[in-house]
Amino acid sequence: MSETIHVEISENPLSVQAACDFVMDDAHGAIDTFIGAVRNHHEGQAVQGITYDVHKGLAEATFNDICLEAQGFWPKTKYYVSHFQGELDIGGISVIIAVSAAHRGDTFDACRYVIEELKKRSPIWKKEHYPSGKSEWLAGHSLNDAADADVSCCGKCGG
Amino acid sequence: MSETIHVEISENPLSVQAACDFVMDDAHGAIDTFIGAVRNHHEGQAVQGITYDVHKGLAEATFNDICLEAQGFWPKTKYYVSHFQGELDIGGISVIIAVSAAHRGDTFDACRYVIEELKKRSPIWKKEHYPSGKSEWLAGHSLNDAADADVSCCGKCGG
Amino acid sequence: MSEITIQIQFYGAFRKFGASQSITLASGSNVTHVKQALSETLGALVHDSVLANDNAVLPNSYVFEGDAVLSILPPVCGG
Amino acid sequence: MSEITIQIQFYGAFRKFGASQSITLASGSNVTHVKQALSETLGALVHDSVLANDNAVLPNSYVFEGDAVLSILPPVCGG
Repeated sequence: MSETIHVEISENPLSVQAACDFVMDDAHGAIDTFIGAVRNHHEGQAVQGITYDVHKGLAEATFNDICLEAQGFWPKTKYYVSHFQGELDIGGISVIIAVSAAHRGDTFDACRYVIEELKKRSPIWKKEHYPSGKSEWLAGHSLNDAADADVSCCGKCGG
Repeated sequence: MSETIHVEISENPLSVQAACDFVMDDAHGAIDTFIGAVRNHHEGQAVQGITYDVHKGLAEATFNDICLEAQGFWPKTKYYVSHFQGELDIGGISVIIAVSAAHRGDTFDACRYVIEELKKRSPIWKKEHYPSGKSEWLAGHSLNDAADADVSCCGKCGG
Repeated sequence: MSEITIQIQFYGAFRKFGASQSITLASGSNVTHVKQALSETLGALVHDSVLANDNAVLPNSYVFEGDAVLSILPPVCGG
Repeated sequence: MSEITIQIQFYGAFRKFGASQSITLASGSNVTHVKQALSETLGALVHDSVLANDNAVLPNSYVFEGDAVLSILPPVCGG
């Protein structure tokens, strides 16, 4: 059987074509991709760029967990998830997710699931850089829920 | 103001990179793309390829109408819609839609809207080719609703 | 009453009848009249189909005063 | 009671404290004890953070019997 999940943290520019090439499958008629890019504003403030800090091993394990869960909800789907680590200017690509399936409904739903879970659960942090020269780590989602749970009970703890 | 909608019927291979390049925008942090590909099966039957017949002028006008409607529902979004005309083997790309917005929710919702409307309303027809050597035009969505409406009343009639 | 010639271009399942067909009707005929005339040679699929010019699908009440080039569009399935 | 050394690697907002910090605790300490010790130098953000090894986030009741290398993960915001 060919691989159905590819996950990676990359310090090189991400490629939407590579994402699509991986999930292409003779039995699949639909691909949905989500691409995150650095915007020039955030909550009303001008932004010049973002630095992404990543716990690479745990992040890749979390991506893999999320894709496996998604394959439970949407069987026979394929996944490519790549997240950037390092500094990006405006327009730089921070994340690419591609999902393929026989039919389009599954691809939209599964791709949305992966990006929502990735944002809540992946050990990744953003530092925004402002025109003033200042920069700031953004607030985010606490992973405490995972730590409060028993080791073997939750499936959400990245283990 | 830069263009916010690009639509086309193409006889050349479609490019997801071109789609993303068009919708990229410094103010947009999210892109959702939908890609349709020729599957090796349809309703339990093996398929070898598909020929796409298109009324080019009307199809492009319909794509443009759909994108304008979507910009009404999801303001400040950008659209790239390209559909193939001609013969494709298994894995060939029949349609690429890319939508960008400041935030991801709009891109998923608007992209889904465009593909659903495109399938119901665009003057495009599929002829499936089977391993037996036979081929068949597929049944589809009648455009009669558009013709039943008054010329000026519906906004759905491609006019 | 004067006569007009309407050329109908074929797409999809109608391509088995060739690229197009011309019919002659009384001036003042509407889309419904054209479809009735076409159904004699093209069959029942005409009733699930619509007529269009290069800009829009034409409503059934749309009237032709002169010659025209139209397309007949069977049920669609793009994507 | 024997002592153990736990090295804590920093990410995100904790990087202002450097790349890592080592603390010494009694063997048998758990994640909650480690976080209490860390909060003295790293501040209140520790309470919204979790400890992880290279495979998983560790539950608060997870016990350390020997030396360990961990990471402290502040609230996340990838994507």
